[in-house]
Amino acid sequence: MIHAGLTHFLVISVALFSLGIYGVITRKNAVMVLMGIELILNSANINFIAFARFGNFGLQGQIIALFIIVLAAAEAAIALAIVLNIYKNLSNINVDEMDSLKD
Amino acid sequence: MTENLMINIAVIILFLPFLGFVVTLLLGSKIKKIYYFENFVLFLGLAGSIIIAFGKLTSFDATTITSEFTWINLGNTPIMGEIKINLGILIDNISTLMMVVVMLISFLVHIFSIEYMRGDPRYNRYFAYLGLFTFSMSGIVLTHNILMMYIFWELVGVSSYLLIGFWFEKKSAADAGKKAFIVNRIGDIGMFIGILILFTTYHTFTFDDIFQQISQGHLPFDSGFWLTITGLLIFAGAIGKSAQVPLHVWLPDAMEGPTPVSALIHAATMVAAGVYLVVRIFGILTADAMLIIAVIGALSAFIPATIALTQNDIKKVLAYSTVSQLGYMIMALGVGAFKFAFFHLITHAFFKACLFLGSGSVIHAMHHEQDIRNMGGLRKKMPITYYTFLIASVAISGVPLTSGFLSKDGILAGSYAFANLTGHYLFPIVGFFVAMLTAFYMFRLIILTFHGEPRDKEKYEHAHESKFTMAMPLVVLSVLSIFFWYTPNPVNPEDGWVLSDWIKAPQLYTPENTRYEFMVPDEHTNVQPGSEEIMYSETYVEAMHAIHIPAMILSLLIAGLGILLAYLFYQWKRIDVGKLVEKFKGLYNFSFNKWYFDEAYDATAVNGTLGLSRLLGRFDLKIIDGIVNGTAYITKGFSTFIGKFDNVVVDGLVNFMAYLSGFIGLVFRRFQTGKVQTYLVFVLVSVVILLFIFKSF
Amino acid sequence: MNINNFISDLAFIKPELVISATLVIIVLFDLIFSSKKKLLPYISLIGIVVAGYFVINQFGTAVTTFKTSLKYGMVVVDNFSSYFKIVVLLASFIVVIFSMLSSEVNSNEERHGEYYTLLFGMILGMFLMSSASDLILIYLSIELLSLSSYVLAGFVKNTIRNSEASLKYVIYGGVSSGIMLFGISLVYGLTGSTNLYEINTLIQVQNFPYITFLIAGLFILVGFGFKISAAPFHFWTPDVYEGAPIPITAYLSVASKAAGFAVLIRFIKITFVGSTDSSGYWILLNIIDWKSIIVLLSILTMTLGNFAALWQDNLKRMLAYSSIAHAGYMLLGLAVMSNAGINAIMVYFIVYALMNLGAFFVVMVISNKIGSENIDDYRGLGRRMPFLGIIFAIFLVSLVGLPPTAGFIAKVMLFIALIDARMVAVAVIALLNTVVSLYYYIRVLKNMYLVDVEKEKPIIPIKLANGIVMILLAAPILIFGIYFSPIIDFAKNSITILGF
Amino acid sequence: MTTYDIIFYLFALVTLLSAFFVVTNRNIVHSAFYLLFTFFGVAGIYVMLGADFVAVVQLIVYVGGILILLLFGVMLTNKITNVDIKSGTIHALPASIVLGLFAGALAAAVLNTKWKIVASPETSSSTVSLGNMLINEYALIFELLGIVLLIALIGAASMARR
Amino acid sequence: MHLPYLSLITFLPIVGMIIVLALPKEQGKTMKITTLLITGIQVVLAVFLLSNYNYSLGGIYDQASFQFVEKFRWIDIENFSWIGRIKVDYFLGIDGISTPLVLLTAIVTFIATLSSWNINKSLKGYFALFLLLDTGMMGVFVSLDFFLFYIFWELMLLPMYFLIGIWGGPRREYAAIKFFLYTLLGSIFILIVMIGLYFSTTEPMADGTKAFTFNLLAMMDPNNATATGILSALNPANLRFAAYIALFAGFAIKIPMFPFHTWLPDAHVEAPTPISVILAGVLLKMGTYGILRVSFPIFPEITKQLVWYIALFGMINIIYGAFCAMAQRDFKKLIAYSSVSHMGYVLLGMAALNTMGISGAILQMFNHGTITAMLFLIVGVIYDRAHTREIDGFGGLAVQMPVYTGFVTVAFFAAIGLPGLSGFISEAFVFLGAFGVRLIRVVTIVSTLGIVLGAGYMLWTLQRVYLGKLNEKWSGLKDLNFREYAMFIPLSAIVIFLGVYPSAMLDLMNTSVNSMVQFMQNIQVYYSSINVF
Repeated sequence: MIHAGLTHFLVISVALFSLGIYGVITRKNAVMVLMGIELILNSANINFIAFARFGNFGLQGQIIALFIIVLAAAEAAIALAIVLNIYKNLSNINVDEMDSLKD
Repeated sequence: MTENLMINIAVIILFLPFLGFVVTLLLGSKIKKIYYFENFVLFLGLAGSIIIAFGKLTSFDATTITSEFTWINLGNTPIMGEIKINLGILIDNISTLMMVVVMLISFLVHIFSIEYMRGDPRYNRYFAYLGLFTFSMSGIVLTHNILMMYIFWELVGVSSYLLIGFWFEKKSAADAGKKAFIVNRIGDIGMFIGILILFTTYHTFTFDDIFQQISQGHLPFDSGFWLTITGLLIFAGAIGKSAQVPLHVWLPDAMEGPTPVSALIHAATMVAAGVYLVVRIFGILTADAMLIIAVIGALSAFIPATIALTQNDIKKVLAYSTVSQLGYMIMALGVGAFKFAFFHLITHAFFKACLFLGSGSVIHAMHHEQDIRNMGGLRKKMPITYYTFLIASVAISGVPLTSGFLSKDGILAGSYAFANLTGHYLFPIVGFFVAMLTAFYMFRLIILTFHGEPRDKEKYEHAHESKFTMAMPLVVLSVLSIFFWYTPNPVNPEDGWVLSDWIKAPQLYTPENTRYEFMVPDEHTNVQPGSEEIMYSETYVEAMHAIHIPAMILSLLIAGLGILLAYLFYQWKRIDVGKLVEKFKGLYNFSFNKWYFDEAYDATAVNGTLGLSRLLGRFDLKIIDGIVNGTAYITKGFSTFIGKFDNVVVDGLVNFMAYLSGFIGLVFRRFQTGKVQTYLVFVLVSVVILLFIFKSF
Repeated sequence: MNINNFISDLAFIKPELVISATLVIIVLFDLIFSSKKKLLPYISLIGIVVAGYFVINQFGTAVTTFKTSLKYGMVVVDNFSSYFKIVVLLASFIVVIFSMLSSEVNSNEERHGEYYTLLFGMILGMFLMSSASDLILIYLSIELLSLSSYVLAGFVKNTIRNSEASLKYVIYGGVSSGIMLFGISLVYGLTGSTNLYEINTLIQVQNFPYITFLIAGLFILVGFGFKISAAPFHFWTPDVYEGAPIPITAYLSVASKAAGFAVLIRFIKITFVGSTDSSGYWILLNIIDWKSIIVLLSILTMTLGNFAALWQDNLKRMLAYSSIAHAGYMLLGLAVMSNAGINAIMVYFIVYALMNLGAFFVVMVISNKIGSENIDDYRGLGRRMPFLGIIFAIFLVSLVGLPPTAGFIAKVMLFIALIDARMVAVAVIALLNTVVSLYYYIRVLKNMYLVDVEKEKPIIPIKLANGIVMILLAAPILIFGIYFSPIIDFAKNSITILGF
Repeated sequence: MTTYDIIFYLFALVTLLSAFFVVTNRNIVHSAFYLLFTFFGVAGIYVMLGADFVAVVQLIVYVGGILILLLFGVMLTNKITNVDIKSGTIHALPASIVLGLFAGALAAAVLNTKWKIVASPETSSSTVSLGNMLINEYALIFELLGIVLLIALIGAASMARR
Repeated sequence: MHLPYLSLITFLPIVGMIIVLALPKEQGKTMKITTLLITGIQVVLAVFLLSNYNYSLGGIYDQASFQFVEKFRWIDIENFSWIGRIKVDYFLGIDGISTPLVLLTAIVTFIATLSSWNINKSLKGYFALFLLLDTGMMGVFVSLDFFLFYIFWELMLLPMYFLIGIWGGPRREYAAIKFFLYTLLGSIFILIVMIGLYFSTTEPMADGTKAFTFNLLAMMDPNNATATGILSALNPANLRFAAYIALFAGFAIKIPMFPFHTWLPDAHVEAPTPISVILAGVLLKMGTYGILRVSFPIFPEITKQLVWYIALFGMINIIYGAFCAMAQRDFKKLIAYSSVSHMGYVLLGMAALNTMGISGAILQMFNHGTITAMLFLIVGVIYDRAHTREIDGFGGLAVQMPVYTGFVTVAFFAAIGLPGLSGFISEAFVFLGAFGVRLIRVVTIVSTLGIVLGAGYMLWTLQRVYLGKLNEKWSGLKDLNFREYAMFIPLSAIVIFLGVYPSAMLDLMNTSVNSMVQFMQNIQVYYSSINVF
């Protein structure tokens, strides 16, 4: 078996990305959907760090990853607040039932 | 009398009736007696026309007087060159004679109408229309170019429309007016196309310029064939106006108009305009054109004559007789008997006007009864009417000592001579046969109307002789039907001043190779440059001379035979009409129903047109306006939501686009499910699709 | 780079600093003077005006600052960015006034502090978007804008449609930005840089694997497409626009779209364009066929927007689709890939800002009065509110693009660019779309004027303030429709994008 | 196979398996716990990539912050007594198909790309350099993040408060 | 320097609109009088223009021989480096082609104002829109800059939509939107071609440089064509043919030419009488005017190629319109279709491309304007009184309303081209001109069928409505009142006057028509020399 290289990490990130999107699309519960989004962000982070590591791009990748973690936190906070608000209004956070606005 | 003076008078008498029309129309509702103005104007017109005729025939015998002004001047145009449209007046013998006839009959009809139309709610309007008509007719007569001819031609059509439909409350009258106008227009299209050809070729409308260019060998589209076609197209106008077969159907219907109008329009003037037109363009008719004209004339002489045999409406009989006589004239022109044709035009105008006015007098007396089966015995009640009617009938039948004999005999002789030279014997045969028929039905009319016992006692009791204003025109016209006005020699019109001096056959302008051989001057012909004589070949002149006496005798016999038969049938009742009718029921019905012309037209042209228009209307609504309405219906089957559509959808191509747009919109809407996760699926799918679209660069 | 440079660099982002400061002031003011919330909008207006002053002052500078390497920085200050900042500020100014007059916003007076804070968060995000030349800053500024707008979309939190809108928005936005981030990471992996200028230099000299670059590009496009609501990334738009409070909807439709366009244009122009020829056409580097992609997207966008709008009964929703359609038209300007096209977009945006905000404003006024945005409830309104009817007609006609309104000029500039670039077929499609769009715009006027109402209802009076705002929005539309030199001149002078 | 590899595969397995369970498990609370393992796994991968500081931040922020937030979310939006907190899935099949295509294309592209790989010296702890970068080159972003957090704070509070 | 008469005549209605808008709602009467005054002044101005018109100047392609020219730079954006210089001129002027139509517009609008007296619903809006429409129409006929032309062209759409849509009949919404969509569709084609032409034409500036231009006259001069312009003949890959078709279609919708005519019957039937009058009297002329002013001189070589098709469509219009008219039961729809038929003559005449044909076409535009205005007024009078337009429901009105019927007769006979009335000479000229062109001779001959079909449906209508027995239901109808006299008398006077003395109009246009024909011929030679055919 070959030494774990860039492609290995990339495969993990692609898989994580796909799983995240799968989660977003298929889960009814809004919190679960948010979890999917976190997975997507994580996969991007892996990419940044892996590319920086193997391409010898310096520390920029890690910095970016840090930023993204912070942004993810901010986004999660706001998203959860919105979910809670929905729950207050509807006593329900099933995303697929939120379709009063449509054509 | 100077030329200028004559022109001035001509212009004045042209516009006098128009003045009468305008004044009478505008003041008609204000001033009750304004119709006197119209009558006065007509009197001036008559006087003026006689003065011109006198002046022309005495002082300027051989010259043609014209005067023109530029109506429209387009200047020197890039493609078509110099374009000037001139209008003007032409005074020659023919037009002055025609003017006198028109003015005279118009004047008499005016006089007659004063009594006849009294009490009509639109009394003044009636005279105004008469004025308009007289104006238009004078215009046709006096014009020196074909555009103006067409203009007045149409105006005549309109005034006849107004006059025929004068009692428009009656549906049949309104119908008849419309029919007259439209049928005329059909002929006019031909004339108009003819004019188009002439103008395109010669860039002028003036007769003289056109004739000169033709005589120089400049033909339409450089071919004799097209000259023939042009002549025939213009003749098509005459077919309409002179009620020739197959466009004669309007004339009998036009009898719905007041009877004096019938006398004016449908006997003497308007229908004569067609003949007058052919007279004007005679110089450019080729042999082929003339032959076709002659055929149409012959048919028009024959068919209505057979129809007239069985009609019971006094005016219808006269109407068919008119068509028949006009056919005579046309046929005469077609066979080259130019002078006699025009002569017959004049004589016929007088006696036919007399007949119509006479019938008007009868109808007036019988309280608008027109069916001869309800008349009879009126001779005693209305002697003046009877005798004038009789004289006119004798004249139309071609009995010697009458004007009709002179002109008709000439035509028959001309056709006979023509047949001798070309072998077309059908024309004289038709001519003689129709002469017999004419005599027969005219006397049938007289016998049924005036002789015998009254069949409708009540009406008969009330009948009375007409007043002076109505009787006077009858007398004048009947007197004009006697020979001595035209020639001192009651058997040979050529001796008279009319044919020998007044009516001059025009020069021929057609290339010699397109003429009849006998119309090409040969070495025997006395060629005089500038002479207006038709340059016939000597053979024709000889043939004419040879045929004159036999033809005269034959026509005399034939007229006598017709009159005799009429007496046998109706006066002495030696032959039972009813039985004969039974025996020849088919023929009778055919004649009685006017050869089914109207029915045929209704079935084909009228219904065809209406049907086509309805079809197109529907086409417009259904097909054009909804090529895809159909497509939309198919779409309907496929999609469930199209029902929603349907409320919005109406018709039309635009509507189809609306359909389609709406449909596209609906398709797009389907994606907008309201579920955010579905949206994300769509986004991913789109990205994949984009990826595949652009995967190779 | 060191901290001193940082401080000197701050001089270039004075407008952003003003916005941030105002943001903080609002927060503090809200905390300290919680009873004087009425003053908040005025503070906001002052902040916007001051920021505007600095933006205008910046006009003419062209620098790249906050350098991450020797040559290039993250922030670019040039006329192009200033132009879009002015558009954003213009829209913000109007929207603040909207908010003062909106009954929806006013029903939550105790949360006005948050409202204006978040509004400034959005402004800041949009400012950075129009200036960003680094993918990281682009991502960050988009997030900044998005996070604020998620909350604002659900501002009236006790109404269901507000909450639903904000939930959909946050989920959709989260995924879109996640995908974009993944794309950015791929670009980073390929080039080793996130700076657009550096990437451009690299593309010019190296060969990059096409498919991967395409995927990265498309992923990034998802993020931009989400912001400018271009089909097929537009799905959130109608739902969120319908659900959100009207001032926010209006704001999203104009300002956030403008910022999105600014960043998209800059992204493509700086990254993928090799050079500009003498007649202003961009010569694309041979890496991704952006031109075809944008053409496809723009046709899809305008067609979808216009056709779907045909069926809308809710005015806000209809205007949402209409704004999608307009995004499609503007994308055409980008698709031309020339300075003339960009110029057309810029002209379009000023006009679009005026007319779209105006239309939303009218909808808001009507909604305040009759409590409905449904087109059926507009029946006979033209007679009941004659003045408003005329003004609305001006906005709608301008949205269709008929003379003599500015909307026509905007479209003409666009078509001038298109036809100069020989994109006749596309122009025809766009024009046919215009015809379709007429139908739904005019449908509003039809309901207001043409439909007979059974009973004449009394005239509804309009507040003076509303009237003045409407006149101020409508007048320039007519004036620019007749004399349009100023806006074109302005756009022309603003087109300098720092770079090639 | 080196130790490095073994550890790598271990982390990879943990990450992907737990992520798989996150998105498929019907019990929300269970999912949340699987997410914990995913974050751990990812942190481990960061370490393997020499990004120790990021890994720590990952643990602190994600596990300590975001995950707790999410759990709060789960709890607040369900009755706490309800042990069996289930969440269904929708259109799993179409999603799988689309994702299959999507992920397949992505993976194929990623695997077939010749990435820039430069042999790099093993770096020591990067924390100091990161700190330097944060207040130098990336100072602007650093400051902006502050504003983002402020916005998030205000926004979340505004949304969530009664 | 003379006064800006053309601006005055064009923008006067805008002033009127502002006055009307400023008046309080209750002052309906004042609004009517204001509008009447404004349109009256327009007529006076138009007559003034006519009396100061120099008959010897041709116009068409030569700015020096246009009259009452007003030209100044409206929009000028310099150093537009990638396009050069964007400039739009405010350029007004009239020549023999536009002057008759300016006169027509003034007259018809004035008459339409008179016939608006019966409108009683939201007067303010009505007259404001009416006056706006007036400006748009006038502007189209006087502007010589394509951009300006287009703005005026589009300016009419919206007022027209509302005028039909608010004050129209039962299906007015449908008709109005149909009109709007259709005509907008037409104008977008024009827009595209306009921009294409802009990029194909440069005009020398005062400083010696060359700049793209919207100037119509500059576009006509092939020397101004750019080498690479998309619609420049010098460019081997030019799209001139397609552009011509598009432009023609744009104008044809307005005419309306078969098969684009379906908006017309709907719009006419639903529109209120004065609007029908304007629609038929003026708006339809814009299509043909546009073709004459824009399509022909700018694309002479393609015009030449397509003459036969233009004539063919003219023929179809004439005959198809006549048939459709015959099938109608609604009086107004019948008149509407008769317009389709009559506009066919205009097309036919233009296709002739010689002096008579084009003179006839322009004259026919003017005459159709007056005649059809009368016809719609006639329908309006009857509809005002009887509130129905079913032809079969009438009959015998001549007895009840003799004076009215008199005017009806004049109008109807003018419509079927009776000599002595104006319709004749224009139709005759059209036929004379068209017949002179060998290529379209057969088409012309078939078209003459229109003469008889026209007489057919018109007289049939005359009979069904006015002749025959009076339907008792209508025995209460009153004859014309003073106001209606004031509408009919001037129109009838024009119809009769031009019938007798057509030179009044023909002389006016003759120089221009000649120079246009000459120009077309010269330029065709030019185009064939550069071998583009």
